[in-house]
This record gives sequence, C-alpha cells and structure tokens, in this order.
Amino acid sequence: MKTTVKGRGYIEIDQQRCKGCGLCINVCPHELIKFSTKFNSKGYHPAEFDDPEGLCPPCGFCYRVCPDTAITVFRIVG
Amino acid sequence: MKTTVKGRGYIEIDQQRCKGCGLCINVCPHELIKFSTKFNSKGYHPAEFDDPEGLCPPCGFCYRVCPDTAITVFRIVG
Amino acid sequence: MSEKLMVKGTEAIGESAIRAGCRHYFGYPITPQSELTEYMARRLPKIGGVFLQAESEVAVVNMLYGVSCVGKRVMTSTSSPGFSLMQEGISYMACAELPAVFVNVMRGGPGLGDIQPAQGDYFQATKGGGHGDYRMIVLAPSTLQEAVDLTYISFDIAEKYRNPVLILADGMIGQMMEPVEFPEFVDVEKLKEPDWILNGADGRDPRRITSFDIDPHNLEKIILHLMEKYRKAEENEKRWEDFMVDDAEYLFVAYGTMARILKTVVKLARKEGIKVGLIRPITLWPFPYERIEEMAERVGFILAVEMSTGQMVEDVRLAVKGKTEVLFYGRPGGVIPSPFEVLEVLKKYVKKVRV
Amino acid sequence: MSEKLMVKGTEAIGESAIRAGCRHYFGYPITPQSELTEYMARRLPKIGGVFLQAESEVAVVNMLYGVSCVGKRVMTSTSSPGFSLMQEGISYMACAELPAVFVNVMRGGPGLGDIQPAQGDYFQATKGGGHGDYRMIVLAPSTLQEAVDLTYISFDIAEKYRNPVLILADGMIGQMMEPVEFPEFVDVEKLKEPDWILNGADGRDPRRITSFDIDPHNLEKIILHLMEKYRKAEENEKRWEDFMVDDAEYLFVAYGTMARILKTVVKLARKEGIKVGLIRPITLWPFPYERIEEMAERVGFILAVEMSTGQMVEDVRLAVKGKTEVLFYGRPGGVIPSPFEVLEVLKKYVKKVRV
Amino acid sequence: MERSVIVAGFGGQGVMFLGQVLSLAAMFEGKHVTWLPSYGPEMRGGTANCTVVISDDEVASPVVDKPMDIIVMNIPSLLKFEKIVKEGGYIFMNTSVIDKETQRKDVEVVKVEANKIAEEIGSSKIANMVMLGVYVAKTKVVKPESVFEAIRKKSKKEFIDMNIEAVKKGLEFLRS
Amino acid sequence: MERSVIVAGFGGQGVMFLGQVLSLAAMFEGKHVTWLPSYGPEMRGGTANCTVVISDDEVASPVVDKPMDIIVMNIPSLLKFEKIVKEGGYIFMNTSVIDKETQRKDVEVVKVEANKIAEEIGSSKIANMVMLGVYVAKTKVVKPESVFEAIRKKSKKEFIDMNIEAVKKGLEFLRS
Amino acid sequence: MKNAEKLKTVVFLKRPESLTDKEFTYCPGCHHGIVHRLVAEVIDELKIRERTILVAPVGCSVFAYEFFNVDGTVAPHGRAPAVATGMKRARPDLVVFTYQGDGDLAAIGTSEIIHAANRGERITVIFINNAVYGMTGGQMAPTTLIGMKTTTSPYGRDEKRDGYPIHIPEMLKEFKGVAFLARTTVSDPVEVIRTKNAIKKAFLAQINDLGLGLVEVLSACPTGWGMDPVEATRWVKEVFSKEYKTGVFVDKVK
Amino acid sequence: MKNAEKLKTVVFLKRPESLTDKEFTYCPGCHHGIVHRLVAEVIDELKIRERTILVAPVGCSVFAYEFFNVDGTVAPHGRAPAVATGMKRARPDLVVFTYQGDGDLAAIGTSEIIHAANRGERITVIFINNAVYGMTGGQMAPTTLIGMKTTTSPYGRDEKRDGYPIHIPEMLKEFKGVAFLARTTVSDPVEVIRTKNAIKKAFLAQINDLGLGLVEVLSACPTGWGMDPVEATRWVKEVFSKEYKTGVFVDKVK
Ligand SMILES: Cc1ncc(C[n+]2csc(CCOP(=O)(O)OP(=O)(O)O)c2C)c(N)n1
Ligand SMILES: Cc1ncc(C[n+]2csc(CCOP(=O)(O)OP(=O)(O)O)c2C)c(N)n1
Ligand code: SF4
Ligand code: SF4
Ligand code: SF4
Ligand code: SF4
Ligand code: SF4
Ligand code: SF4
Ligand SMILES: [Mg+2]
Ligand SMILES: [Mg+2]
Repeated sequence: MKTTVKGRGYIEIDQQRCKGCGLCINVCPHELIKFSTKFNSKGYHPAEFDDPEGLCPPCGFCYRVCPDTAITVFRIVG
Repeated sequence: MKTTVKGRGYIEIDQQRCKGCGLCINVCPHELIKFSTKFNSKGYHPAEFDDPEGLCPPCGFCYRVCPDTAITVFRIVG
Repeated sequence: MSEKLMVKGTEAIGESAIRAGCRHYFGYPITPQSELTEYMARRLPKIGGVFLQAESEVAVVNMLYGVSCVGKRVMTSTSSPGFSLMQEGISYMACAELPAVFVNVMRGGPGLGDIQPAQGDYFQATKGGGHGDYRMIVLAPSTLQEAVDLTYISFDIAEKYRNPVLILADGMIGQMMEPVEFPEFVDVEKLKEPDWILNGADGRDPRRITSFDIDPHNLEKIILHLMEKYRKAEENEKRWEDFMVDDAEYLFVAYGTMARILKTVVKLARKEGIKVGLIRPITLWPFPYERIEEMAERVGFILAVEMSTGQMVEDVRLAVKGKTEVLFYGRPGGVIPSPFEVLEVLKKYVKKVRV
Repeated sequence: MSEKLMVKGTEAIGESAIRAGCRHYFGYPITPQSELTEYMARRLPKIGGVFLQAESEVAVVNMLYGVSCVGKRVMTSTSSPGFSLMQEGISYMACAELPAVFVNVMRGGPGLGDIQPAQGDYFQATKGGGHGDYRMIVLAPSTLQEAVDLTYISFDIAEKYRNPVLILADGMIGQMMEPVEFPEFVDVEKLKEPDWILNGADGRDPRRITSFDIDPHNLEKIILHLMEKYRKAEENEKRWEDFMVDDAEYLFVAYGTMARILKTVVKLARKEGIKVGLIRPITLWPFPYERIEEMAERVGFILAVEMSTGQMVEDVRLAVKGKTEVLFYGRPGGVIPSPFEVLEVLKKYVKKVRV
Repeated sequence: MERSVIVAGFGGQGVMFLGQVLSLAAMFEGKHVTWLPSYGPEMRGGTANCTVVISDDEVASPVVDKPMDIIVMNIPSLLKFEKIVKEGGYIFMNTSVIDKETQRKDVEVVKVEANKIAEEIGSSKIANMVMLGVYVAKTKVVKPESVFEAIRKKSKKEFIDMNIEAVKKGLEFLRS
Repeated sequence: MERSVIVAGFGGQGVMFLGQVLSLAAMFEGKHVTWLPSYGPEMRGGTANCTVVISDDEVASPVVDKPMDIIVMNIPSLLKFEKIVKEGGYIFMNTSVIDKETQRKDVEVVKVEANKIAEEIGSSKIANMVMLGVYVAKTKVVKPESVFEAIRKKSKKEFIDMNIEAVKKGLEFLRS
Repeated sequence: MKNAEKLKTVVFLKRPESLTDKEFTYCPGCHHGIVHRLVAEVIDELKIRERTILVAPVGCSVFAYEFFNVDGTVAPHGRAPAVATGMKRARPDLVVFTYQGDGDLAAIGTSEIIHAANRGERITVIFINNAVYGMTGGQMAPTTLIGMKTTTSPYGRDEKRDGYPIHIPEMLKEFKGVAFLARTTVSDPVEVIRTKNAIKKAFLAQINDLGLGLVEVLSACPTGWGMDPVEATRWVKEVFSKEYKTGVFVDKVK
Repeated sequence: MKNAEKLKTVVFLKRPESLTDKEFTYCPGCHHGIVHRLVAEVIDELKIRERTILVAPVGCSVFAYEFFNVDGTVAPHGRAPAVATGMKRARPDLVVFTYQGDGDLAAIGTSEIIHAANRGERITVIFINNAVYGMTGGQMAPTTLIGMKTTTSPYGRDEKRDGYPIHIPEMLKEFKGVAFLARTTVSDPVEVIRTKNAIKKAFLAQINDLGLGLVEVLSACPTGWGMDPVEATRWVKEVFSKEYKTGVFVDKVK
C-alpha cells in the first residue's frame, strides 16, 4: 500500500454485504480486487480492494456490476 | 313457374330452419329469392325460392352464405 | 331518502355503491350480473369515476387489490364461475387487509351450470373459497331495497374491518325490478383517507402492504390479528330478521330470495293453522348462531330451505347443537321452489311431528 | 409390496401414482410441492408417459379436464394459492363427472402466506372452494406410507364416483423422508376404458361431456345425480383411524401431520394418567361423523387440534350435536404445535373438567 | 290481492317496456310490485318475456309458476305460455300476429288486433301499448291515470303522446 | 428411545446427504426414522439444514424444537442452532470452517477438523462423511455397518469407497 | 320448381354430414352458423368425423357441441386450448379442435391460446372475432373497434381507457409452434370459400403433425351490433376488415 | 488505501437513496441485485421516490419491497400488471412500477401483461428474464433455451414437448399502447449503463403519459443454472443473448 494515487480513485468494499461472487474481480480492468482469505459473518470470502500502486482511475466498473451494492467508489480531489 | 330450366339448377329452402335473415336474398346474382309473406313456426318470414324463368345456374352462393343450413342446391342432370 | 324508483336489482346495487362514494369499478361480463357492469360503464365516466372492463375475473380481483392499496372505495360484481376465479385474489386481499366490495349474483352450478337464480355458493362465500384462514363478511339481501341498503353500508364495513365484503345475491335479485328509495350521496371529497395506504413515502418511512411473511411465527401473528378482527365482527355485525317468530311452533331458516318466498309460505301456513315463523340471516358470515339456538329451544323443528342441495343448513345445525330437529328442503340448479311446494313440505313434516 | 425405501413425501406420492397407472401429469411449480412435479418430469418420459409443465394452475386444471375426457388417469399437485386458482375448473369437472386426482400440499395462508406446513385449506377442500353444489372426495395421509397407499387407491375412487379426488397433505408430508413400501405396478394396458369417454363418434352417436344445461330442471337432475353419488360415497368411503380410544375419557380429533403429532401426546398423557384417545379422520370428505358422535357419548370432552384457526372443528361439532363439549386448539400460518405444547393444553382442560 | 301477468313476444315488440310501464303504474298507486325478465341466451333469436306481480302486500316471489294472465304477442309465446295460465285466468293475444287459437277452454281469451289498431295511430311499434290498454281495462289492476303517468316517466319525450294515445285505444277496445 | 439431530451447513457441504445416509442406516436397522429438510428461499445463498429423528417407535413429529444433537458445518449454522440444542445435548462442529466457540456451557462440544481430515483422504467434499463417522461413534444411534450399507446404497459408485473411508476416519477420531 | 321434380337432379350443395339435425340457436344472420357449416364440410371432406373432438367455448357457441356430429365438450370460458392440449397429449391419434369467440380467446383465454401456440400443440383453433361479447349481451371485447359503442363502452371504445383492438394472428405469427395462421371473413361467397380452405389447412396442420392451426374469422353479430343481417355482413366487409386485414400469416402446410 | 484517507475525496458512486439498508437476500452473483440498484438510481435521478409505488411479484424478488425505499406491495403470482393498473387508474399522480420474473410475467401472468400493454397502462415494468423459475428451485420457464436442463426439463427443454423460448418484446412491439420497450443485459459495465438508460426511459414513458414502458433484462441465475457467478454472467453474454437479441424495440419517449 502506497500513497501514490496516480489513478486518483479508490473503492471501499463493505465486507459484510459482500457475498464473494467475484463479479467485481472479474471486471476490474486493473485487477485491483481479490478474494479475502477470511470468512465474513455470512460465511463468504469477501472481495478486497488491493491497489498498492494506486492505479484505480476510478472507472466504477466494479460498482456497476456488484449485485450487492457492497462497493462505494471515491474520487480523490485533493 | 315454368319448366324451363335454362340455368339447370334450383334450390330448396327449409321453411322451418330459415330465420329470414335475408343473406341469401342479398347474395343471389339472379334475384331468385324473396321473403315469404307467411310466418314460420319460429315467427319469421322465411325466404322463398322464386325462379319462374328457371334462371338458377346454380351458383350456390345462397347456400354458402346461409347461416342456418336451410338451403339445399340441386343440379339438373336429366 | 329520496323518491321511489322502479329499478333493476343490478342497477340498484350499482347506484347505491355510487351513492356510498364508490368511484372505482372493475368488471367482466357474466350473466346474470352484466347489467351492473353496464350500469357502471354508463354512470361512472359521467361523474369522474373509473370504470374498466378487465380481461378476466382474475385480473379484476387484482385490480381491486391495487385500488384498495391506494385507499379508494372499489367494487366489482360477478356470478358464480367468475367468483371462483377470484378466490386466490380474495385470499390475498383478506391477508393483506384490503377492503373492497364484491357482488356475487349466484346462478345455477357447479360448472357452467345455467344462468337461473340459485344459492349454491353459500359454502364458498362463508367458509372461504380461497386458501388459508380468512373470512369474508357476507351480506345477503332479499329485496331490492335491502340490496340498496346493504350495498350502501358495505363499504363502511369493509373499511372498518379492512376486509373484503361480499354481497351475495342471486339471479332473481339481480334481474328483477322493484320500487326502491336510494340513500343520499356520500361526499367523496370528505371521505377520510386511511392511514395505511400506499401513496408515496413522502416524509415518512415506506409502507408495505403484504400477505406474506416467510417466518411462520410472524405469519401466525398476522393471522391471529385477522382472527381478532373476525371476533369483533362476530360481536358487532350479526344481522337477521325475525318474521312471525314470537308464537312460532316451527321455524324456517332461509336467506335472500328463498326467504322472501318463505314469507308467503308462513302466511299461507298460518291460514291453515300452522304457527310457523322465519328467521332470515342477513349476514351469512358472521352467522346469527345464537338467535337460532334460542329459537331451537322453543320450536318443534327447524326447516332450512335453500336453492341448493343444502349448505346453510350446516350453519343451522351448528347453531342448534342437537336442541331440536333440523330438516332441510332445497332445489338446486336454478329451480326456484314455489310457495305451495314448500308449504306441502312443511305440512308433511308437521304431520309427522304431530303424530 | 416390495422392499422398503427411504423417500421424500412428494416423490412417494408421485411414484405411487405411477404404480397406480397414472401416465399423465400436468403441473406448475410451487413450494412445497415442486419436487413432485420434478419427479414426474424425470420419471414419466422414461415410461412413455406424458409430463407437461403448464403456463399456470388455471391451465393445469383444464388440461386435466381434457385428459379425463379422453379417459386416461391423470394427476396434478399444487399448494394452497395454486389450488385456489383451480377452483373454477374443479367445479366444472365435478359437474361434468370427470375423475382426476389432485394433490394440495398445504402451506401457511391466506394470501402468499409462507411455505411452512399448515392445514388452513380444510374448508376449501371439504366444503367446496368452487361455486355450486359439488364435493371432492378428500384423503388426508398422516405418514408417507399412508400417502403412498391413499394415492394408489385415489384413482380407483375417482373413477368409481367419476369425481375429482383430493389428496390433502401439508408441507411436512411433502418434504419429509420416511421408509415406505410401494405397491405393485398396475398394468396400464389392462385398465378398462370407461364407456363415457370422448374417443370419436365411430359407429355410435356423438357423446357430450358437459357441466352445462340451460334448462334449470335438467341441471337440477344432473345435480341430484351428483348428490346420489355423494350419498353413496358417504356410505362407502368413510375412513378413519381409532387410536387408543377404547378406554378413552377424553378424545382428540385431528388429521394429517397434526394427528401424527397427537399420537405422541396421547402416549405422554397416558403416562401422566390422562386417558385420552385419538380419532384421526382419513377421509375429510366424507367425514366420519357417526364415529365421532359415538365417541362423543362417552368422553368428557373432545379436543380438536389443527394447524389452522379451526376448520375441521366445525365438522366435529356437526358430529357431536351438543353431546359433549368440543374444544379447539390450533396454530395457524405454518407453526407446528409441539407435543408438549398440546399436552399442556390438554392438561389445562382436564383440570377444568375434573374440578 | 295479488295479480300476476306474463308478457311475451319477440324482442322488438316492446314486451319488456309494457311490463315496466305496468309496474311503474302500480308503484305510483302505492302497491307492491315486481318485474322480472327472462334473460340470457334464450333471447337469441327467440322470444322475450317478463313477469309482473302486483300486490297489496310484499311480493313473495317475482317468479310465477301459474300466472293469472298472459299477454302474448306472437305464436311461440302463445305456445309456450298458454299451458301455464291459471284456470279462470286470461289470455290476451295479439291476433295481428297470431293466427292460431289457444287449446285452453278454461280461460277467458281476449283477442286484439293490436298491430292494426296501432298502425291506425301511426306505427305498429306501439301495439304493445294497445295491449296494455286492453289489459288494464279488463283487469283494472291499475288506474288508467297511473299508466299515463308511468308512460310520461318512462317514454322518450317524442313518444309520450303516441304511447298514451295507444293505451287509450286499448282502453276503449272492449267497449267497442 | 428417540434421538434427534439437526445437520446444518452451506449448500455444497453435503449436509442433506449426511442426514439421508444416517436415516437410511437407521431404516436398515428396522428403526423408525424421519428426515426433514429446510426448504424454500431461505436456501438462497444461505444455509441448508435437515432434521433426522430416529426412534424405536413411530416418529410423531419430524419437526424438532429442541434437538438432542446438532452437527454444524459453518458459522451461520452454529449461530442459528446452538441456541436450541437440548441441555445435555451435543454440538458436533467442523472446526476447519468454524473458528468460533459456542456460547453454550450446558452441552458437550465435539470439535472435528473435518475438512482437514477429509483432505487427507482426498477431498474436502467428504468432510460431511467424517462428521457422520464421529457422530455415530459418539452417539451410537446406528451401527457403523448400517452406515456403510447406506453409503453403498446412496452414493454414486465411484464415491462409495471414499465415503466409507471418510466415515471410518470419523469413527476413529474420538479414539485418537 | 314443381315441375322440375320430374327432371333428373343431383344434390349439388347440402348440409354436411358432420352436423346434427338440430337447428342452430343463433340469431338470424349470425355468422357463427356459416362457420359451423364450413367446419363440418371440412371434417366431411377430410373423413375425420369419427375421430374428431370438439372443444366448445363459453359464448354464443356454447351449444356448438349439439350441432356438430362429433364427440364434444364445453371448456370453461377461455380455457379451450388447455382442454384441447390435455386431450391431444393423451390421445395424439384424435383430431381435436376448439371453437372460440373473441371474448373467450382474446380476453380471458389470452394466456391459454398463446402458450398452446408457443408449444405448437397439434390442435386446430377456429376463432370467431365478432368484436363483441355476443352471449352476454353485446359488451366490449378486446377486438372492439375504437369508437364503437357497446353496452360496456356506451360512449364508444376509447383507446386511452380501453386499449386498442387486439390482433391475434399478428401477435402469434412469429411463434414457431404455429403451422397455419390466417384471418378471413364470410361476408360473401368468395370469402366463404377462402375461409373453408383456410379451415382445411388449419386441420391439416394438425393432421400432418406440423403444429397449431388457427383461423380467425371476422364474423357478424347483428344482435350485438344492432344492425340487420345484411347491413352487418356489409359492415364486416367495409369497416371491420379494414382494421383487421385478412390474409394468410403462416402456412407450413404446403 | 489507508493513507488516501488523508487526501480530499468525494464519493463517486454509491448505493442509491432509493434502496433501504437491508441486505439483499439473493444468491451470490445474482443479477437481481444489479437491476435493483439500477432502478433505485433511476428513481433517485428522476426525483420520484416520494411518489413511487413498487408492485413486487412472487419469485426470488418477492422481497423486493423490503429493499426499495418506496411504498410497495406483493402481487399474487403473475398479477402485478393488474394490481398496478388498479393503482394507477385510481391515483394517476403516482409512479407505479412492477418488477417481475419470467415465470411471473411470461407464464402465469401472460394475460395480465399483454392486456396492460394493449391498454397502454401508464406503468413501468421491469422484467427479469433468467430462463428459469429461481425461487421455486430452478424449474423450466417459458424463456428456457432449447436443450437447457432444468429440474422440470431434466433431459433438456424439448421444443416439441415444451414449446419454444418465448420472446415478450417481439410479441408486444406492435402494441400501440406500448411507449418504451427494450431488452438489455447487465453482463458487463457497458451493458449495465445501457440497462439503466432503458429503465429511465421506461419510467419516462409513464411519467410523460405516453404509455407502458417495459425493459426485459437478461439476468444470471447462478443457482438455477448451476454455474458460478462469473461463468453465469459470461453465459448471458455468449449464449443467452444469442437467443434473445438485445435492443430497443419501441421508443416513443424521445
Ligand atoms: C369465468 C367466466 N366469466 C364470464 C362468463 C360469462 N360469459 C359467457 S360467454 C362470454 C363472452 C362471450 O363472448 P365471445 O367469446 O366473444 O363469444 P360470442 O358470444 O361473441 O360468440 C362471457 C363473458 C363465464 N361463463 N365464465
Ligand atoms: C399461484 C402460484 N403459483 C405458483 C407459485 C410458486 N412460485 C413462486 S415464485 C415462482 C416462479 C418464480 O420464477 P420467476 O418469476 O422466473 O422469478 P425468479 O425467481 O426466477 O426471479 C413460482 C412458480 C405461487 N406463489 N403462486
Ligand atoms: S473502480 Fe475500476 S479500477 Fe477501480 S477497483 Fe473498481 S473496477 Fe477496478
Ligand atoms: S461484486 Fe460485490 S458482492 Fe461480488 S465479490 Fe465484488 S464486492 Fe463482493
Ligand atoms: S344457386 Fe345462385 S342463382 Fe340459384 S338461387 Fe342460389 S344464389 Fe341464386
Ligand atoms: S340465408 Fe338462410 S336463413 Fe337466411 S333467409 Fe336465406 S335461407 Fe333463410
Ligand atoms: S348475439 Fe351475436 S354472436 Fe350471438 S348468436 Fe346473436 S348474432 Fe350471433
Ligand atoms: S435462485 Fe437465481 S434468481 Fe433466485 S436469488 Fe438465486 S441466483 Fe438469483
Ligand atoms: Mg364475440
Ligand atoms: Mg425467473
């Protein structure tokens, strides 16, 4: 994890809402999302944002395909 | 009524079945059918065949449009 | 009350509904109630109401469901086979607590049957033709004036209990003309909107109207709440007419058209010295069990007469609890027993008892 | 009888129907009976049978009508809301005297309700959810073996009376597994074709199957003919089980899953010195009134227990005619009363009586 | 007192209207009255009929097995209803259309050439009102004034006078 | 004697199969037995469970409010069912998946790293059979031979041996 | 033709064998009767009378099973295609046809006809579109024309309230299960013959195991329309068939 | 992004207001959830939340009224268009939408959707075609592909027995009462945006009093199809949408 924010965006994934379907992982053009190794309380391996290089543009693809509204997408404006 | 049978056909109208709808009258190209002045047992004025000149070809139009299968069409072969 | 008018039963019901503030009617043609649908088709557009002929009775009941959700007075009418098709929807409405007024102008059945007046849908009306634990409140007029009066109050009853109400008539009530007086017009503008309706979650939490709860314990609560309402209806809504019962030694029980005919029989019988009376249930559900039980203790027998093979007679038996003999006479399929015919039946039974 | 198998209730019914010679099944998915539809979808094509998933329950019942007209054994199954949609069609079939077997795997209702086991469709099943004067013959299994056995004979009964027969089960019977033995396969080739079916007017006058006669006097004749059949069914088809009734001082009446649970209660109660027995109606229509009336004369009270707000209890009251007290306990909406819960209720009433 | 009549004829002959005018007249006189039509597909191409019961007391049954009177406007109606008239009852028949005799000997038959009379006033369409006039004159179940009032209430404006005229002709018929 | 168990876990964990094998084993021993699944939309993305009741006598109710035993294969199942186990009952839990402790102090807890054991034989898919082995060893409701017979009856051919192997591992588990 | 009787004659056209002797109960000039005759003629010509089953509807033609000399039943309103499906699935050797009105088929029975067509049931459907509910007294049907007055559209059918005239063949023509689909009239002798040919093909679609055959016949209901029979027949030609174009929509028979 | 927190950020995309907090009960990867979000976004953007009524169906989306932050009810299976008709006729000022599955809309509810469309009811219909009955356990729907195995077509859907996949927009496209009609998928982000636009138009069709708006969304049912979510989503794109062509069939909105 670094502070570089070339892409000028990032996402947050609600670990409880996430059902580990993998649609966001499949769709992220920069491959910035992966499954957590942990279980959430529903028993799923939720998705985790992992963007050490700050590549996320943010394109919002992950948000658009997430069936469980688990993703919030932020733009860095500062 | 004559015995000339130029048209070589004639029809019979079942006076009891006929409901006096007039469709046959309307469709006969030679105007050979008219309403009877009598009532039948249903209370209708049935259609009557009236071909004094033996004009009926027989084209069968009356048969085809009769909703009550009251008409039988004959061909004269003798 | 205004001047007397000579009107057809179907139209009497329609006009009365309009006067009660009903401005929404959805229907599908079926003999012998089509004139009610036609009446509404003529009247409602003229007074800013909504009339729609639906594609089927199944659609009709669901349109009623929709109108009721948004809090408007709504009605339909149909006849026996059409009413069968509404059963799923009625069960939903009862569970979702949606008020509406249904009219079933019964004809001969089962099946396509015929189109003559009959009373074979009593069980369906009172015991629940649809699935699950619910009831309709069932009103059975026996004159056109009563059809007018019961229709007029049916909307209030439906709203009071948040439950479908059924006017159970028959082809005779539907088709005949008789002088009636109509009640005043309710001011539709002044009708209070209920506080449970769906009208947009504006400045409040969303509302949900439903007949569904996946958790049986929650569903049980909903049903017990319905039962509590039904208990109240049983307390408050039972209606019946006593006719020459004070000195009665024998008792008729009948409703609707049949009861109307029996009034003549009562008079004829009394001329021949047979002291018979009549109890005419006006609400078929809730049924006036107690009144009939009281009478059971005082009469030689009770003769239930129906235009069916015997359905209401079961409620009479439930009321009587073995306290007197319960006899039955009925003609199904659209045959209307004549007064003389019933008189003969009565005399036969009286003879037996007296022997 | 063959070896014991551990099967699901829905499948037990399906397999038994196939063994009874049923080769035609039309259905529409609904929980908790979909597995029966699925079972038939797997099995029937393999044995030259006809399986079709229809577009709705309304279509289903009319497809049954069609198959029955041409004289083949046919079945469907559904659950509460779906059964409500079949009422018009069933009324037609009863009037047209068309045999067929229906299965209603009841769930919590009214409305969409829930999908847990319940018994809230008793009235609909036994008093006629459709319009007009007709009945279904209603069989209520309480174990899977009985589900198998009753399904097997239901086709014969339907044909004997030329009337629809209903297997009234609930979600529990439908979903559970239990060991069962299946009866032998009926030889479908050897099933006799009835002489009233539509199979082409070849060398004979055309036949008409109908539920319709515009003349009420003719329709009345048809209905009286139905009633005559029903009278015969009442004479011949009443089935029930006596369970520890010989020395009973109190009596339970319950059917299906509920009766099964009450057997435990009877045993528990007897351990505590309460001599209670159980009568379990197996045919809900015709209902074993006489047997219950007999018992009414010997017991302190009758406690009817249902997974509903109380429907069969009316038939118990009709049977008892005031000869003993009739009490009721029920849980609607898919809640299944536990043996201990019912035992407490029993004890409470026994205490009252003993005081 | 209770008196019942079945009015029957073709669809277009105005038998329903006849019955309704009669009922309304009775209502104006404060009597109990019911009007009941035949309905349904039997009307398809066939006859229509209605039953009117007028009574001092509540009318029990609008359905009548044996009417006191029948007013028949065509042959099928005569054939259908002559069988059920009460002994000593009346058959009013429109002999403009009916060229048959009744089989019944135990009833009084009133023959009216209603179409002819009606045409004299202007149209065979009001043959029904002629019959009504005759019926009222004969049976006196209601007063002529009540009938006129009923006609004023039920008719389209342009037909009121003609209808009253026709009833009047009917009322006079028996005298002539 | 009547003993009841609820088996619960994710859809893919074979809890229904576990229950069915157990039921079949009981049937082979001539016992009365019922198997009842949870059903309907609660299964959507959630847990599945079934209840097995084994008895010397006719089983009254296949529904059990308070089971003697539960076999839980994941956390949601533990959370849901630990509350209703009878006092003095048993919780069999698959600790390969469940990294939580139960709150109940009044029951006996049997912890099995079932996935791990199963994987040693070949596949975590047969963790259910490991649990069954443990369960049978502990409760002795049925004999191991009956379980093997049930497996032979219910399993696809290619899995019979592996399943039996897994049950055997489970049977041995308590001894180790 | 008194004297003609002495001549040798042959019957040229007469009541088909597949009709019973019973007189139709339809109103004078009702086209139901014409279509009945055509269906019977086709059954005669195809020699299938002995294995044909009629499923009559609820509507004016509820009595149809008394008029056809074949086995028959009356389906609940709108459900004839489902009843026919059951029959045909159980006895594919029989020839099953439904005879339905527009209220029956295009209103309450919409679902049943669509799914029967979609499944390609081997049945024949004769569909009488007369723009109204005849039987129940001339109410609006889904096929009623815009502006047309009926007992339930007393001020004329209003498209915004009541929707548009529904076109069944246009809706079904893409369905792969349909093997023959046509709309015709019987408003003159030539149209009558066309209708008969269409009906024949609709039966052949079934007999040749190709799929569902349906013929919509635009029919006069003089009573429901308040017209005399000749006027009503003319109206079919001049007005009714302008909204509902006649023609063959699908023909896989030949 | 721990350190990112120190940067100034704005929310770009987040859960719409018109959803409640309740977690969806759908299976992992079920497209119902995506469509829910899109509908909610549209309601947010059109600022109609306070006057919108949802009519949920019977199907997996039976719980939908718990997820949307608007007034709602559950209609009997298939009857949502009739319920919505009642509501809209009585309160034309409200915005009424139905949300229906393919079993609900294209099987048992065929008649109701067709007649609502024919009448041009001012309602919006979101139609989720996932080729199966999800809720009841993956049975065949009228939309199931030929050859596809389901619990009630265990040997694959057979066109002769079970009929053909039914195409709702193709059937409705000639209906004059329909003001917007489209088929879309949510199988990738671009399609998601297309779907959202279509849904918006389907609402505008109602709001602008033009007629009925309907969007069919080809949706993945991983559970019913026995696929994992990614596979199922791919199948929508590669197989499912070959049978059901996406596109706009009717657009009277602009
Ligand atoms: C469930 C049900 N609803 C309504 C009716 C009443 N009904 C009988 S026929 C008919 C309509 C007939 O119209 P159509 O199908 O167009 O036939 P037509 O009479 O015009 O030939 C209706 C609504 C019924 N019998 N059953
Ligand atoms: C009258 C009736 N029949 C059947 C059912 C059972 N049922 C519930 S949901 C459903 C089908 C749902 O399938 P679909 O509409 O495609 O929605 P999905 O679950 O696939 O989203 C059925 C048949 C019911 N509730 N009511
Ligand atoms: S916004 Fe785009 S780049 Fe960023 S995580 Fe989501 S899909 Fe990947
Ligand atoms: S798409 Fe949503 S639910 Fe699926 S894995 Fe990603 S965050 Fe989780
Ligand atoms: S056959 Fe032709 S010419 Fe002869 S009467 Fe008939 S229509 Fe006229
Ligand atoms: S067409 Fe037939 S019914 Fe009509 S008038 Fe001619 S013969 Fe008579
Ligand atoms: S009402 Fe119309 S369709 Fe019915 S018989 Fe008369 S003319 Fe024919
Ligand atoms: S069953 Fe299918 S449609 Fe239903 S929630 Fe699961 S994935 Fe979605
Ligand atoms: Mg019609
Ligand atoms: Mg679906």
